[in-house]
Amino acid sequence: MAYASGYFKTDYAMELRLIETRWQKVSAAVLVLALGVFPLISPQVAIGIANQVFIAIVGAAALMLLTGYAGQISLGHAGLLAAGALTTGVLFKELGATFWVTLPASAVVGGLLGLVFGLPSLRLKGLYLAITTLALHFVVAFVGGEYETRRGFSTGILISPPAIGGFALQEQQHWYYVLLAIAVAAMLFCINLLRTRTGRALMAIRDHDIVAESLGIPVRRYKLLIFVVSSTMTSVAGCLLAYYRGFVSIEAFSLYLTIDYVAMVIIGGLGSMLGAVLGALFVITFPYVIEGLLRVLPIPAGIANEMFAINYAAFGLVMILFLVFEPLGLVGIWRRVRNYFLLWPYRQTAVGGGGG
Amino acid sequence: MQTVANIAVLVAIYALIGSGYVLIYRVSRVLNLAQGELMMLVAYLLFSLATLFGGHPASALAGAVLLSLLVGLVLYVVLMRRMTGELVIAAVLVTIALGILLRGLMVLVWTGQMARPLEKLGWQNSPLALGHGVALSSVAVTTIFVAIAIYVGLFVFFRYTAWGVRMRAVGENPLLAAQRGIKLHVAYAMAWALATFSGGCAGMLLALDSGLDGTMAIIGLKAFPVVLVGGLDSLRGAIVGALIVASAEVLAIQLIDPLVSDVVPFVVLIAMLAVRPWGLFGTEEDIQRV
Amino acid sequence: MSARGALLRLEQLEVVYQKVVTAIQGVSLEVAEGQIVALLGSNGAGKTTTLRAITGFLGVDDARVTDGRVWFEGRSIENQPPQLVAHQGIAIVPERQKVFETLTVTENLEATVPGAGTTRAEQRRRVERVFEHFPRLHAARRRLAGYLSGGERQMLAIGAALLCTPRLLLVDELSQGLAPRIVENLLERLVELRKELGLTVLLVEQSAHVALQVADHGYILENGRVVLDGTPQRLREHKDVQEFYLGQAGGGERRSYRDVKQYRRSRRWYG
Amino acid sequence: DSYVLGLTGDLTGRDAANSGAVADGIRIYFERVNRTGGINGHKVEVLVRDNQSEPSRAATDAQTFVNNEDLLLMITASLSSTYAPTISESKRKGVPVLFAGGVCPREVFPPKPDPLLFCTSGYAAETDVKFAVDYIQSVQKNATLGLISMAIPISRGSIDQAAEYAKSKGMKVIGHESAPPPTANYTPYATKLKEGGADWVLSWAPWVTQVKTFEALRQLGWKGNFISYGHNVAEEELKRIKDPGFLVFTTNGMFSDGQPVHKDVLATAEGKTKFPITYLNEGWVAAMTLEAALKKAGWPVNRAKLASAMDGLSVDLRGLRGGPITWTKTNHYREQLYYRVYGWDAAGNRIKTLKDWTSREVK
Amino acid sequence: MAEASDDRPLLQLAGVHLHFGGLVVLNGISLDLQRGELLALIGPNGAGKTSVLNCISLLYRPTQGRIVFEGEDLAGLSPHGVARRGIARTFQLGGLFPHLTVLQNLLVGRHAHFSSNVVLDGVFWGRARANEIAQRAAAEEIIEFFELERHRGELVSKLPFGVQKIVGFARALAMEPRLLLLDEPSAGLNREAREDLSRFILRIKHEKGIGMIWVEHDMQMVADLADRIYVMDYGAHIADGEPRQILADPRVVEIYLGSKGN
Ligand SMILES: Nc1ncnc2c1ncn2[C@@H]1O[C@H](COP(=O)(O)OP(=O)(O)OP(=O)(O)O)[C@@H](O)[C@H]1O
Ligand SMILES: Nc1ncnc2c1ncn2[C@@H]1O[C@H](COP(=O)(O)OP(=O)(O)OP(=O)(O)O)[C@@H](O)[C@H]1O
Ligand SMILES: [Mg+2]
Ligand SMILES: [Mg+2]
Repeated sequence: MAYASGYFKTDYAMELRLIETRWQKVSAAVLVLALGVFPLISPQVAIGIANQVFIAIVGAAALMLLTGYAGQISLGHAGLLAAGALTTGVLFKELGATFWVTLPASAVVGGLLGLVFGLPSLRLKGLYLAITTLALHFVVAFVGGEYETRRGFSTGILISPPAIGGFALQEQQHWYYVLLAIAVAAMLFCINLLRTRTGRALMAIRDHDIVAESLGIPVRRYKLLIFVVSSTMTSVAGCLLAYYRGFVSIEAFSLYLTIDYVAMVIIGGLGSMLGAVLGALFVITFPYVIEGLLRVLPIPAGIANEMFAINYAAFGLVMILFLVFEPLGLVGIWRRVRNYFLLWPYRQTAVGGGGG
Repeated sequence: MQTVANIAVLVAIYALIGSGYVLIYRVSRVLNLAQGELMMLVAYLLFSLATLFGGHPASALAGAVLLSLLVGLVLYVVLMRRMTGELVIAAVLVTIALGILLRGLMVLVWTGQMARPLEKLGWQNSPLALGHGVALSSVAVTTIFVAIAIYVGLFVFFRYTAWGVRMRAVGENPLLAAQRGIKLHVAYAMAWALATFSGGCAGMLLALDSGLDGTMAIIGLKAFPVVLVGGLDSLRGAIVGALIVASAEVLAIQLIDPLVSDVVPFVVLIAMLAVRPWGLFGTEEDIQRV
Repeated sequence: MSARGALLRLEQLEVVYQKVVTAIQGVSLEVAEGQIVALLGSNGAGKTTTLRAITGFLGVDDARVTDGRVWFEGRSIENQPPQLVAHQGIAIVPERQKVFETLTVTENLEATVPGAGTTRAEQRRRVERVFEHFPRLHAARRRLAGYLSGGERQMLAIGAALLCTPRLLLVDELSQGLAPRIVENLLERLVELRKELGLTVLLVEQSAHVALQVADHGYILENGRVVLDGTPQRLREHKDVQEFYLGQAGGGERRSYRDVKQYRRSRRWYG
Repeated sequence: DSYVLGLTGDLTGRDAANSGAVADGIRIYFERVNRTGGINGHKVEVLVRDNQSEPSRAATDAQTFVNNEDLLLMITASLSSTYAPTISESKRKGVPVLFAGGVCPREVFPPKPDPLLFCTSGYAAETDVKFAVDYIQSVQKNATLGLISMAIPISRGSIDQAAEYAKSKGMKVIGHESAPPPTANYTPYATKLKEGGADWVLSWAPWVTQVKTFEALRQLGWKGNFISYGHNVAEEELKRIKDPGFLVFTTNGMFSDGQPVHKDVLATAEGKTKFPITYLNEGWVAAMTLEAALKKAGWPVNRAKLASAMDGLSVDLRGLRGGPITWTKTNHYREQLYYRVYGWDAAGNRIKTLKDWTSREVK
Repeated sequence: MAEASDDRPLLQLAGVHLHFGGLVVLNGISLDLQRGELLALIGPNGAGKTSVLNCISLLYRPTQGRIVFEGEDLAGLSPHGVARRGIARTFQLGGLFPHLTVLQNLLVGRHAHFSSNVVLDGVFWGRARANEIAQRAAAEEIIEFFELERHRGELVSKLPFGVQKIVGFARALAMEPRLLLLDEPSAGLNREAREDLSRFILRIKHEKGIGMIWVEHDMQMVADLADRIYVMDYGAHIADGEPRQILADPRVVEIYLGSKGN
């Protein structure tokens, strides 16, 4: 292939490649290397944060599919994470089930719940749908809370680390590679889904469902389908979270968790899988960054007490500033920077229209 | 009988909070998730004013009411104005972030401890016997009257000025509304000011009745089902929704199990939306003609 | 141009979308008080963009006027927010999203803010007048505008724009989706209004026949540039206008749509 | 080279008034210790993190703490929802945990406490409610008992136990109300208790639920007695409410007792906390215990050494409580619990003790 | 003109009524369409033309009456079922997916021609991949037919209105229908683009033999191209027949054309 004069595509299969140019290949290799080496050179705390990011990526990708691509706003995300975690907890505690049982079981429970969460979407849209899914979240939380109280696990269920082939997953480093692999797999799955027929159907439904219907897309089935797919992924993330944290407690899945995830997809940039990754990274690391910054500042001892309130308020403030000044999300920034460099120093000028 | 009185009080509280959601939703299609925090903020402002003007309860109250309008206005001008024309969900997230910011600031300024503005005002919340063995605290009775007064005021406002329709127009398509000469920012600012005012009244009354602490913000969330059942853009709906949800809740406490009182409103909500997706009085929002 | 001063004047206007796509460049045009001016151009020429630049509707698409001025009554108004522009007496009938879909037809009209100093009674009378002009709207007055047919929407949008009692009316594709009879009525009405109120109109129109019939002056926009302007008479005699806008074959008689040549590639203007 | 401890507490969340005071108590106590030469010649450094009573934040805090190699012990001062993550992390890295100011988890009680978990806080859900029921019975033989909890697992659970216990003692129990954490209006719950004919109401819940239910009952014109668990705000609240029918039972002596140690706390903490100083006793107790443990562990010290030093520790609380905290291999809570009941003396316009220290054995 | 290879009409509407609450939108519409026939549907605004199309594609359910396509009554189907039977349409108010590119819009149009499922799509292996490639090639033919090459990768929302209309048309054709419903395809197009449009319509008719119902307000185009005109007003049939005869009909001039009826 003649790279010298540019890059040509000679058949349609080439268009389907995710990594096309040599430049992209190089960057991908660098990225892989960086991700692989990271846990070997970083402090425990940083690896722990990275692990949280990976789990969040799975959850955020699921929500991005649903909200960013299929246009169904859901506030039931924490409920679904809880479902996965709780399934894991219950099976572990009651039956002593292993990871290989709890993981698929969580997926199945998530899928079924997805069906339930998806039903309102056949009739409702926008914020109405959002609040209804929120209502379902409360129902899940109520059931979970009842279970924990009735069974006397009111402070939560402790779970032992998963054993994979006799090897107990306990060290942060080990978790790192496992979670990284899972996050990458989840991303690939979503990206593939989106560039094929399913993904286009979802976006069509988001933009105009009646039109989609009359193009031969069974809209209702697709809506339920995406709820099921997204919930399954979310539930799996919940299961991973339970194992990673080593405990399950319904109180850990409050509305705030949902808000975190919604923040991830919006701050990342709706309608972009890269956005889900960036959003997860941002939302998870953000509190640490703020904390770090406040720690570096010379705080007079007198207000040391108020640090936490300041920290909390700062979190809100930065989030507001971010949303106000960059409503397109991190992906927006990324694209702008990239466009700037792609076009620099030119500015594209008018091309006439023409009726076809 | 007592049950009816209890329902009436809860209806008043929910209707007041609900009107805040409705007003803002009506002009901007944004659900203001900081409503609870705003309520709490106004209540704390009342507390501080009461501490300042210990001897003059009336001026403390008037001051708090004015501040509530001002807070709404300022919030709009410095913050929400910038979100016009952005994604609705992003604006909703801004309100969530605003809630976080406010909560942090409130803990900073007023700590998380219980505050009792009533005592600072030097008043007594004496029980009122209403006959038939029914008793309510005087603040609770006041709450009912305040709710009625505010709603009458709002209805009159929307009936005799063209702003009701204009607000909805702005809510649907701000740019087109601007083209038609509607002063967008006036509509938005008005909605925010009124919403914090009515929500703030709820907050102040709750605080006067039973004190004020960090959990008040969450009560704001409990009024969600109310406005959805009634229809997010309808004030009438907010009253009816409040009636339905409050009755369901109180009756659940009274007759079934207090434990379910928390989920009951949401169950009512789901059932309701399955039948009428836009709530009882809401206008249909998703019109797709081809 | 007319001896009277220009109500609206565009001076070397340039609009850039998303900081990269230049949609119009160096567009200058004048609309004198009381005139009807037609703006013609093929699809994508930049007509809508020009109107948006005047009304301040650009921000949503991340577009900006990067060069040139827009003068209205001697004040420069480019990059002003739409509501300010509206308050100076410029009303528009937009190309797409022209009605509030979740409001009823009557509410759509009521939501429109009349010019300063209009009484409620006066406003109501005007609404009635709109209904007189468009009986179909009257029949549909209680229906949500979102359920109207395409033509009914257009009627409603025009009605609402007229309610503002504008000094300058901008219409993006007046005849779009309207039955021939209605178009004819509307044009007559515009001519009338101009006489009555001294209304000034800038008309974007696909159908050059229609536009040139009522206009006092016409501009032709291609590839984001004004390539030709003049009186309707002059435009009608121009060879390219005849070929591309009026659909006339060499001799002046109408070309049939049936006779279109296979794979004809259009000639482009490089004014 | 100082003793490093990590505290995770609810500093800005819904339990801030409690946890914040505990954190302040510990901080102020060790500030003084450090000023006066430290322990075994080494200063004590307490790292503090805020978890807002949210399990996921607590998990993060715990993870940060256990990954800090210098850190010897974690202190938890927030609601029980945060225990599981802390325990889970502590197991992973063998870090001892002290529960201060919250409810003590089951794992510290005899006969077989978790080797890493210890508790100084006053609460002991089950024993608490049993004491209260016994007290009610000692005052009024056949009282009709109403019960109210907050709809969180721990509170509900112990009130359920109170119901069972009261029934076993032959009392008439009229239901168990449970109000969700944020409740706009407590009157419906109060109405139900009143209409049920309760002449005593027992509550073991966060303070809001207790006091707001009581006030709603009074608004309804209810004339009975209300006994509730005495959180650290109790002393202030008794003075505010001034109702002889409102009693609190507590394991912490109130400052109105005027013990020397109370004066000491007042003098030390003056102006160093935004909380009323009467809130600090839980934190003080925890800090006194920690001081003793560190002293015993000596220097150099590691996590395991500290944990084993804590086994078999006995700390005299000098009147902050009715008796010492004693930890043994079989009990990481304490051997004896001491309760007191306080109420309002309308005539004297002051807090009065209705029942002096009564000990209960912890089994 | 109608090349009826099969004497059965392609589409048959019999006494179709449509009511919304008290509002009568269609009041007994009956019409037949032959294979390869180009039927223009005209009438004043709000006459119910779009509603007729909506009834055929089942976006509206007729209150009464039968719609038969190739001998099959459509009543039992869902809108996507109708699309799969071979009825495609364009939309008066755009109806494109603005956040997708032109190519993606066309591929959405080919949705029914794929044979893959979610899991396969997610893994992107085997059938899913082969499908993608095959459908991409098919879409490319359509792009060529409509001369949309230069816009292939552009987001639809950024295209001028005229091009969008063409894309909408192309998307309908991508469905490989046997019946095409066109709702004012020429609205917003300039003369030149209308000529292109005419060319496409004629080619489709002659090369593919697809039957078309065409709602239009441009009477010149109708006069030049249509095989037959069907006029309606207030949801009812007014007249139908040869273009020349209909356009001269005084009733049609009165309600629809106005003084300048040509
Ligand atoms: N939102 C947008 N983003 C980027 N480019 C745009 C956008 N809107 C329009 N353009 C570009 O600007 C140019 C002019 O478009 P405009 O809509 O003004 O044309 P027009 O003359 O109104 O066409 P039509 O007759 O089809 O409506 C076109 O080339 C178009 O691609
Ligand atoms: N879903 C609906 N609900 C209520 N009314 C409707 C609905 N759909 C159509 N109508 C009404 O039915 C009438 C016919 O509408 P339709 O869209 O079929 O008209 P049309 O002939 O296509 O008009 P145009 O040429 O203006 O597009 C209109 O008055 C319209 O308001
Ligand atoms: Mg245009
Ligand atoms: Mg139509």
